[in-house]
Amino acid sequence: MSRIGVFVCHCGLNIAKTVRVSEVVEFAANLPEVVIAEEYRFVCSTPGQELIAGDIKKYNLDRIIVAACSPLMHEKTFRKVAEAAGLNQYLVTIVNIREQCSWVTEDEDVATKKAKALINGAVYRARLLAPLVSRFIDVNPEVVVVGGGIAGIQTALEIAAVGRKVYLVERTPTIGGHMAQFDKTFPTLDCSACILTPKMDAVLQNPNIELLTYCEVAEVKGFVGNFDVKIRQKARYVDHAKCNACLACVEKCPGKGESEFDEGLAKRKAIYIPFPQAVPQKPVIDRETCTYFIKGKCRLCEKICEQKAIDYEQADSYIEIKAGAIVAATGYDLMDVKPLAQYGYGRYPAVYHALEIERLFNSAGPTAGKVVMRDGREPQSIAILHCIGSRDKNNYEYCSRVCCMYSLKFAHLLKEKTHGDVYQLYIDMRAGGKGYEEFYSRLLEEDVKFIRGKAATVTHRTKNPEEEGKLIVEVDDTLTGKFARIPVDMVVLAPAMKPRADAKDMARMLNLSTDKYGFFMEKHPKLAPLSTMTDGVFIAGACQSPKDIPDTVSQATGAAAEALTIVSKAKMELEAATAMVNAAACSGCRNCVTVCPYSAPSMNEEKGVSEINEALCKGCGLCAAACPTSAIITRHFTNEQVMAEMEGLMEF
Amino acid sequence: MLRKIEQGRFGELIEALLARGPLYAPVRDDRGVNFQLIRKASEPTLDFYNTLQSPKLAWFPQSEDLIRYRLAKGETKGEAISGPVAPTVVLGMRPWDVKSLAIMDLLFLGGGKEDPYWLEKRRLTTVIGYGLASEEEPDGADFFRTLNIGAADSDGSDVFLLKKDGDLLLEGITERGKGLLGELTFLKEGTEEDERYLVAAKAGGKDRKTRFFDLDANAAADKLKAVFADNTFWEKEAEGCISCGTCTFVCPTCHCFDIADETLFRDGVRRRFWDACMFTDFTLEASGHNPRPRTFQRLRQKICHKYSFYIEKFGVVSCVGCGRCTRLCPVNIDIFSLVARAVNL
Amino acid sequence: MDFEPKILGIACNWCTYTGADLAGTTRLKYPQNIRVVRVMCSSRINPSFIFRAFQLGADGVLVGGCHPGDCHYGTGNMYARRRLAITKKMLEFAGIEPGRFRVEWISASEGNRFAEVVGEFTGQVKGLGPQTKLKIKTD
Amino acid sequence: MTAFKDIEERLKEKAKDLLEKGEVECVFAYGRGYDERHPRPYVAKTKEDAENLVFNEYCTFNLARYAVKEPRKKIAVAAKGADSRALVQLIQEGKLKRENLVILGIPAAGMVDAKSGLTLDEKTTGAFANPVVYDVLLGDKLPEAKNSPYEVLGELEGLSGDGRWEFWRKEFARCLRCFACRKACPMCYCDPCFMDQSRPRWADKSPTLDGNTMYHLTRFYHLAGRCVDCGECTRACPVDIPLYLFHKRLAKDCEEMFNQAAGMKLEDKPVLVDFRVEDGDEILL
Repeated sequence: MSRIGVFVCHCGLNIAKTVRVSEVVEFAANLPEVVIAEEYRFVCSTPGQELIAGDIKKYNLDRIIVAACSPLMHEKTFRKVAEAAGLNQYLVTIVNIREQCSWVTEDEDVATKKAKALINGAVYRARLLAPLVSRFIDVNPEVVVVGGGIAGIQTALEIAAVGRKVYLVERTPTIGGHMAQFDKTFPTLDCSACILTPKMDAVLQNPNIELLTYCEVAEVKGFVGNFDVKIRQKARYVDHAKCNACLACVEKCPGKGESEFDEGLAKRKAIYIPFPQAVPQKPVIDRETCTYFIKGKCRLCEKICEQKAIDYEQADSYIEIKAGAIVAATGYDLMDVKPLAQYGYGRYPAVYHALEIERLFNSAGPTAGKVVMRDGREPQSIAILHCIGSRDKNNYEYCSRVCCMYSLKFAHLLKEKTHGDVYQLYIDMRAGGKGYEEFYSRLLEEDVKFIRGKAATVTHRTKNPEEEGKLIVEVDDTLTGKFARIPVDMVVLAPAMKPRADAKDMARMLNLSTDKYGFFMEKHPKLAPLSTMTDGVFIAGACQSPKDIPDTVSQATGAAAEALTIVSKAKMELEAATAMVNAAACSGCRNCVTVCPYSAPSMNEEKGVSEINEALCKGCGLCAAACPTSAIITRHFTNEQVMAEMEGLMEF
Repeated sequence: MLRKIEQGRFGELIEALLARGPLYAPVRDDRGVNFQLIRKASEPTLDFYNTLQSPKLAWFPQSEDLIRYRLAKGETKGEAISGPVAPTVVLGMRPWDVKSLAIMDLLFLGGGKEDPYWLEKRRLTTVIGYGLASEEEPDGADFFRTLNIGAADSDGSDVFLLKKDGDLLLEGITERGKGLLGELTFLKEGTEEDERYLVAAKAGGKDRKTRFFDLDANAAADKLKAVFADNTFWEKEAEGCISCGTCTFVCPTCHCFDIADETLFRDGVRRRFWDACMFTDFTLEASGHNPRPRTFQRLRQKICHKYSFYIEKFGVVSCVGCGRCTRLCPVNIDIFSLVARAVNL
Repeated sequence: MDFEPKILGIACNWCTYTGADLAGTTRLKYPQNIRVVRVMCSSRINPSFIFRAFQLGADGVLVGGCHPGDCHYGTGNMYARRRLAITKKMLEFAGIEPGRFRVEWISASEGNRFAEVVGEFTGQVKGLGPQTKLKIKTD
Repeated sequence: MTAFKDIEERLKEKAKDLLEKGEVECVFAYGRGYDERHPRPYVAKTKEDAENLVFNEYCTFNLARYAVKEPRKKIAVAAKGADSRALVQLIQEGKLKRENLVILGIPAAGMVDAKSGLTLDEKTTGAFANPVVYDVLLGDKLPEAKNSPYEVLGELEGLSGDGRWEFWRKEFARCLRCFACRKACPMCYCDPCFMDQSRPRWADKSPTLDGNTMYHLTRFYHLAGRCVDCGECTRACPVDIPLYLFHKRLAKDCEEMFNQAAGMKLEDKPVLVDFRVEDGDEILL
């Protein structure tokens, strides 16, 4: 038998005007297990709170019911009162007789009757409530940042700046990401390397950042505050602890591979650093192109290395990291444009994609900054084709957001470097951003030919002598309404930014949801754009959706702040009203495991029952309703409690 | 005392019985024949081999209210439900079903404690047994002859009913039965020829063929105890068993029940209702421990209870060979061949 | 006297319950036949709750959750939608008037929508009369 | 159509072969009961056991119900159309592993419910003639039934709501609570069942109409999108409640709303633990 106290609030006249409070109190007092029922003008006031606290002691109450305003208003207040009086806060029930009773009718009889029914429901339920205790867990103070592009670099630097340890995990041999490949940045045209390399260097120098290049995340376990991240260090065949970055090995290496950094437009050695400003400056050996690995002979690098840093026997190794938070900044891939055969990429050597052009502009690039084509000619006419794969229902319906601006940048640079004719073939010019519209205006003055229309095809089939030796871009000019054929020497495609090829795997590892394209889903598009459905995992940059550098850097800074809010505390309070599994009743159907958005339940295969990690549980109850045997108990909203409340509500 | 009535006037007989009080009799619906509390004289039928379910429900209903209570403030008030039971007639029970009453009496009345609910109904109920006519073939699942029950035995009945050509013969067996027949003045006297017919039919009932093996109850009891620990045997026998309660619910001698309080809006009844030893949670203890967690253990329990433990305790087999469990088993488990295999192991 | 139906509401904490509060805050008036049970998410609702509500004598049951896509827990109401759709079909096939059961997505800002829906639904259930089929008979 | 006798021979042979080679620990199939019309589920564990296997038109049992109790063993299962769907559904639910199963597919038409004497066809249950997934096929493939398995619902669907309630009320009132339906069902693998729970008590423990109604409605719901229409519940019922009608109706609803039938594809997810963003609100109307 419980000892229930019921406190009915007048809320001045807010409640008392329509609900006959005394009648309700008398009704409550006569209910079984109700020891005392009282009324007060403002129960939330200090004397009201004292009344409750006093009664808890005086009548030895083990449950209290406060019939007043909405629980969303004062539940916390009354929970505190109970705790202070020695009663567990979860033994408090709030009955909403204001917002959902006295304020929504003028009929006294109706309001009084409803107030009684609501209190009756609360009495039925209160008997079955159980005390719950919030649990605190230790928080690991370190953060893992996945991805060493500008987003990851920025996040790592921000977190390190407050003295927290960061592990920056990068898959390639260097950090820098796509931004390192760019020559200039829009709209200011400042040199990408000039603004990026100091940051890369800062990462290297920062004692709080542990840089893990040529590494991949292999496994993520645990939960917010306590992640266990397993990192695979891919074999470099060079002992970076010994290497002094003299790069003599690179010079002597006879192996030849295509430079990934230069988008295959230049060669690199088998032992290499991706580009001169790479961080770290220490090389790795590419097995696929290394003469020794291919033919079993060579070992030139080993001979030349004074540090004895070359180690052909090196194997992949694993690093286990504990972290309190994780930031995913894994970036994007450029869409492969080959399948879009109408644009001739891969078929016509004079068709380039955006990143290739970036490398052509760059003074450290394959052409030392000269715009010359694969055949060595300098193009005299160039068409830049927007929206290749973007805004395209057959490929990616979204706008890739950056292409208009970098296409303008290309136009400017091409004009500057070749003085040729430059055409922009666009659907709409999207220039929303600080200084973007101005940049567009500037380009309009620069003798660039803007044609409003999406390029239909690129072909070498000529129709007149003027077109001879050129590529013809066919387009419906939507401004003139005419079909145009534009003969050019060079075609530049602006392909869609798409999720990384392995984004789904990464999402699975981090337990993130992805949108229909594969970009990571934020928790809320407006109010929690950097959080995810997995607590403690945040996202920044183009892994969430296409975005430019300023947006990426802003997000990265924000994600750092989000991660810090978690790791800056030593302990974390867990939701107390979580779900649990009554193992004896679990039939092992896995429904809970399948439906939980937080991956809180998991299958204990040995026992054949599911278990809930309460640190991950948010208490929504989705699993409990999916559980056919009612083995899952959603604390504070158990099947019994909900059905008891229903019974009480329906009695009168 | 022998009376008779034309079969065509069966309705009149029912009418007269209905006038005296509650009557259970076989009624046919679209799914077969079962005992029901009769509302109209036209409902009962005598054209059936046997009912799908056993007639035990007249004495041991599937669900029976014991106490009514109200959870009130301060104290909970309860009152026993012991409404007066009216003298009742159960008409049309086959001899082997009638036999089950004596077997159930041993438990409900002879186990050292009398069950008042059973006793009250037994005291006030008149049983009209119904012999199997000579032209009717016993069902292939039946084996009452193995239990030494004749197809036209009248033991245990108050009145014994038998079809003869166009007539129904009614023999008063007990004083109560004779008293009842005496009240039914519209019945005709049976003739000497009827008398002879009846005697011959009862004797002939012993010669009727059902599935048979020579069952020595005490030897079977011992043998089953010896086989009890042979898990391989029981596991093999139980491999098809789905552990449902069909066999026990249709059995005329299964008597296990559960008791629960059913409360709604603070009003409740304490009720007893059939339970089945084949259910997983039948032996589930409050601690969570279950001494019979496996299907074979439960099937073994049921067989051994009927063919060993009951004999040990009361001296008789707790089975009448009615074949219902076999006929209705969803997976065709057959108690007759199972026991035969165990005994001959 | 007019038939006054009993209506059980089950509302999610984040959207519909808050929306119902907003209806109160803005002093909208609607029929008081509804009594609301608060759960954290519409996905907490076991279809057996609905059957049970009718057994307890509810003449109508109204479930409220966040709009699909806006679930506080991400995907809860997407599952709830499927479950409750089946529940509705079940009631109909069992012969219970489908008009006695309704699911509505009402956000925290839609106080007026809450009042509107409750008004409309109450009228509809009134029209259907007392629910006697599933209701447990009490003496 | 391959004769049942030939299927029986092939079943014996294949079972013998599998057991002899040690490829499976046991074979779930059918054995002799107390007469021809009443075969029993049978588990062959040795090649000698395999000699005892039978197959005839009365072998209606869905052996997936037994297979699900052996999630870790390598087993072979004789599976007719609906039985194979049950296996597929159980694999979807992680209760069985495809690699642990050797499915002995049996194309079968004209199966007979021994109790009622009815032939199983699309008007009743288990009309799926061919197994959907199998490792070996023990007979020639058969043409599938021409009529929709849902046509039989027409009569009930044609009734008014009151008429349907009257129908179901009568049926639920007959229920004995013997639980043969849930125990015969290959999908009802829960132990304990929600009905065995005491906290909460979803329905009266005693067999009241209200409790029976709650039991059946909830069980129907638990099987929505999972029922493979094998008909075992209905055949098992000692009082012949036509449970299959409700199950069929929900299967039809699931197909219409979610475009998915139970146990057809290994890679499907059960519809009620799945959703699509495109699910519209019209399904709630």
